[in-house]
Amino acid sequence: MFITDLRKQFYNLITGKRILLLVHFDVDGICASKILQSLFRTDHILYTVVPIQTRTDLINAFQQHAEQVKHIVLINCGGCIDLVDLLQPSDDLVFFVADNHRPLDICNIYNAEQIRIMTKLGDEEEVPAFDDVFREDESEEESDEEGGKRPRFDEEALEKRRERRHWEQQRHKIIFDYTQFSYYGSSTATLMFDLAWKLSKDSNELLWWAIVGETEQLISEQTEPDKYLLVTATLQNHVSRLNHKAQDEQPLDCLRITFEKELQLALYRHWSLVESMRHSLYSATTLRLWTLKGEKRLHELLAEMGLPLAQCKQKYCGMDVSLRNELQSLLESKAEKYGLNNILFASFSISQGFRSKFSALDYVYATSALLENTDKEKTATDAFLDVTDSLTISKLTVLEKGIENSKQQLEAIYRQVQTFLDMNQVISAGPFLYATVIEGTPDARFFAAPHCLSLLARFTLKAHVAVSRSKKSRSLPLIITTPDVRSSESNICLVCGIPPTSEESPRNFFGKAFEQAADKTGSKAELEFFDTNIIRLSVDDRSKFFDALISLLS
Amino acid sequence: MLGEKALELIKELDRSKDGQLPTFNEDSIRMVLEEMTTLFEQNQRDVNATVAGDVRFFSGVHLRHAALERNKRCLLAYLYNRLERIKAMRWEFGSILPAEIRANICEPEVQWFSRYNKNLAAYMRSLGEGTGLDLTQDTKPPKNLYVEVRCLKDYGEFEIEEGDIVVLQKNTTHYLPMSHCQHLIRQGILEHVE
Amino acid sequence: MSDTEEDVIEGSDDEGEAMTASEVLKKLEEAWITERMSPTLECHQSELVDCMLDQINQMTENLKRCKKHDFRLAIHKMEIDRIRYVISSYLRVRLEKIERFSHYLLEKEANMTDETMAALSPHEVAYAKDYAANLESHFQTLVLQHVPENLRTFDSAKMSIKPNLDSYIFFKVKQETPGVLIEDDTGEGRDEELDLQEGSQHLMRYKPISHLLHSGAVTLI
Amino acid sequence: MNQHSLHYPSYFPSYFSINDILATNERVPCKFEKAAYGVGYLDPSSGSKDLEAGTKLELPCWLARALYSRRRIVSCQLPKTFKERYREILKAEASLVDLHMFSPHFYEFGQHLLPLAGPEAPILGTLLVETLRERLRSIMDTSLNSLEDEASSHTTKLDELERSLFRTGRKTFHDHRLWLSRRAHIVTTSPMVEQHNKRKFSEIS
Repeated sequence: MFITDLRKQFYNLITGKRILLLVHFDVDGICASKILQSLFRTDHILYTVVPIQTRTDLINAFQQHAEQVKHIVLINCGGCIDLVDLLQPSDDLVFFVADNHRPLDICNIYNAEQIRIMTKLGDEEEVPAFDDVFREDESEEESDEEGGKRPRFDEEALEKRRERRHWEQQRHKIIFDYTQFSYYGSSTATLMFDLAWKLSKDSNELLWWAIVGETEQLISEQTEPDKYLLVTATLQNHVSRLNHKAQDEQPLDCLRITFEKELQLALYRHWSLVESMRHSLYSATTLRLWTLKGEKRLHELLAEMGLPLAQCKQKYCGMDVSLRNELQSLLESKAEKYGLNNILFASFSISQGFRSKFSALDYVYATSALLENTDKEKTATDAFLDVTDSLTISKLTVLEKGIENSKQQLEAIYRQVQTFLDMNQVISAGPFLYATVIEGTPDARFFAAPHCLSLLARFTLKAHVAVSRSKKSRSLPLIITTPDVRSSESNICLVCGIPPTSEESPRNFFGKAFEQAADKTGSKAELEFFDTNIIRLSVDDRSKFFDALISLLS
Repeated sequence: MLGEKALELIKELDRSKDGQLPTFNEDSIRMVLEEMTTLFEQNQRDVNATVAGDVRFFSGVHLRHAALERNKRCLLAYLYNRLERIKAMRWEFGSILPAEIRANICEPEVQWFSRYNKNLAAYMRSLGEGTGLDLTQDTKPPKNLYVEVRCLKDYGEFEIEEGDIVVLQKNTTHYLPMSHCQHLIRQGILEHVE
Repeated sequence: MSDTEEDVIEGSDDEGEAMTASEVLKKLEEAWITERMSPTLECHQSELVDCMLDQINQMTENLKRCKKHDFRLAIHKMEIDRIRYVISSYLRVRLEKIERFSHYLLEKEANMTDETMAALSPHEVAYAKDYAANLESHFQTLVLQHVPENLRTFDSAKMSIKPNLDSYIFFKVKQETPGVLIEDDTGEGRDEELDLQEGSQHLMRYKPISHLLHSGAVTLI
Repeated sequence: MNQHSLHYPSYFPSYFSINDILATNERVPCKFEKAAYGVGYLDPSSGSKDLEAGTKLELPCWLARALYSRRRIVSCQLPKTFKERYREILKAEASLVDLHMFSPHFYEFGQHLLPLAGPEAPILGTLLVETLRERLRSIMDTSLNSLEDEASSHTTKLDELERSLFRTGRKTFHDHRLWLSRRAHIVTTSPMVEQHNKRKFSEIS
């Protein structure tokens, strides 16, 4: 069942109860969870937070912790799985689901007793009607049981059966259409901030988490730019509401959020301009920076902007203040000539006292990198807690560590993309392109993680399209595989599929396709992730799995 | 030099100032006791001579006696300071000491410890005309009723007020009543999240 | 707090004087601070402690009847936690001194003439006795029974730890007290007399003012 | 509970005090005024069974005091770091001196020497008080103002009593800072448990 008034239908119901919060491993989810935790604390609502990466995690966490609670909040997980079927909860248990994954499971949608889905569906989102997918089966069974007594050629029964078969076919089609594409709804962090605001418990820190959550969705291409703009406008209202005081009216060390135009460059305030441009998906693929020509183009651009190369190669904070101040406008003025029309986008930044400024983008890069830390000493849940810490404004050191991790991650991605292109390793399989990170690649430790792998895939595809002579490449999706070096088992790879660059909306059919291909071939595959476009697959089964995919998609 | 062995014991404790407990040094204690027996026997012989009228032995007797007293002081100080450390551990770890620490204490110390525990428990029970008060709790002034804590190791089920149970599993985060989880924080099972 | 704190509690002390719960708490807090600052063990206040413990038990019972998530609940619980902290901290400081000075305190207790000046409560006496006995028996087991005969005793006069009554303390005067004799600690006969004005604060050795502490004329800060 | 509750008003050694035992072990130059039979092994250089009157030996302070107090079996001199030449150095620049090199338990040992010092006792007494008075301000300053890693270089020149003052100052400063940043209420793993865990960890790895 959908609920829209979160205050009445969610918050008021759980006040005074103990809550189990199951939070997916993504930045938006962690931001949402932090907002909720902060609300719960102000109302003395006791809770337990358990990080969830896979379906198995969900089942384990449920078995471990659910016995003691009657109210479970699922953040960015569980919405697309029939929860009652998967977890077999006792009747008095209620799930509140805030999941940005789509499509939502229809059993969840039509369960009014135990499942409360906290979301507003987008205008373009359609859910199959109840009668099209569910029907009362009693009469049917009855007639089956009594079939022996009645004449076989009972017209009525026959008609009924025919009608039923037809209905079943319809149902199958409807459900297939509904589940064919996976995509994302709006940011859960923003949803939770909205609740905080309605409860009059919002603050700059909570707002910042909402902004980071929303920005993550933009960066990982889970939301379309125009949708992002709409949400940004709302967030901007909150920003001006909470930051309306002039700077000198407030204590120096207070938190300030500013709405401003921002360069689509990764971590440039904490890197050098050249490095940042090289490692940012947008600028690198537009200027084709991994080629000699591209390198030259970059130098030209910088020269035209009047930026001395030496300054652009040193740390950004070491650049002349006058150049730094003009950087945005200089780049903007040359943007069109170099095809960098979208280099500026509407974003937010945060500052406190004399501390350096951080943009929402910085936060997303840093937190995403922390979440998939390559440090062998750290477990996945350690990383989850690091992200939780790094989002706390006062814990700057963790964030800074994340920024360094992110640079390494981006460098690894850049190196890999260059290898793919130099070695012509992006290969067309007909209905899709594919590329494989070779076993033994040292950087594979970075890629054996969902978010980083997705980023590698998107970088690779855009770079490939940018240099490809074939027009068709724009309309082809990409599959990338990489050895799952983080797993204790050997001979397992991660497979990630992304939609073609020509696709406007980030709809992804690989989730369903992977499922069918695995079914058909009986491959040893684990469809464990909540982002269904990523799976784990036995390397031995890879070729037959791909063959099945090709025939399926041709 | 006299009293050297006994001083070794004291130095041993001095070197481990930070509240650690070195292994109970039975050998050194035995050697000190042997030294004391020797000194005592020599003294008895010489005292007899002194009593018999030969005062030349007085200085030697007196010197040995001072050494005997010194040895005694060192031995008792060794025992006493060890007990102080064991006692401090009672307040930090609770009434059951970690196995690694138990391995470093001797049987009489174990007995002392269990009697100390019993005495302490009896006293705490007697407070408030028999309703009892656990003095090992509430070690910091309360600021909040509830705290957010992070679980640093798998601990299992843990009871908070009136039969409510929380499962403490590594890297899970919880918001719990302060009064219930203080000692788990002190023991390093939970971490208070700022 | 209002309904519970204003309850008048029948004084359990001999004068039969009645105190409100908040007065008891105030006295207890004063005793707590004094105990923390004093070099030796001050007179026990077990009536105050028992009274306050009883009070918070009652409050806890009352709260159980309250509706969950009444926002007053949190405030009351907080208050209970705070009182319990004061009591625990107070008793912990005492316990530490009792352990440290057990022999000294027990001897003082044995020679005590005035019941109202008792430093130890009956339960504390029991605790101190067992603590001292436990310590002595430990010494006996490991060392004393193995040493030459003439060294086998635990000579408490020489060995027991005594408080340093000459330590300096800060105190505040609650009642005007003229003519307090301050002896010269160097023994050179330069004794002084001092008039203590109400509200004034001083830094001084503990011993000359200890009797004022017991009478309540000054309080440690 | 030692760290939290009890406020130890001042340094006051007891029978069981480790520092006091160590301080009384410092050597004092002595001369045997009377012969002592059967303890010749105290002077390995003599090789004799007995100690003759007039033998000069350095004895630990506890022994020197015992022998001095009983019929003056020995007479004592002040150790050289407490004698005229060193006293002058202390008077001149007390705050610069490496007192730990003078004696790790300078003040305590000094006090134990008082009964042995004879006519020099008043001078020695004044010296102890004045030295501490001179040095106290800079000890306080550094304990409250220096960074963690600088602090250790300061403490090497302090005697044990001064070191404990330094530590007290540091702790107070630290607690105060925590309180200012409103973090004093945060409960942490007890240092003892933490150390225990660390040791355990290092044993495993």
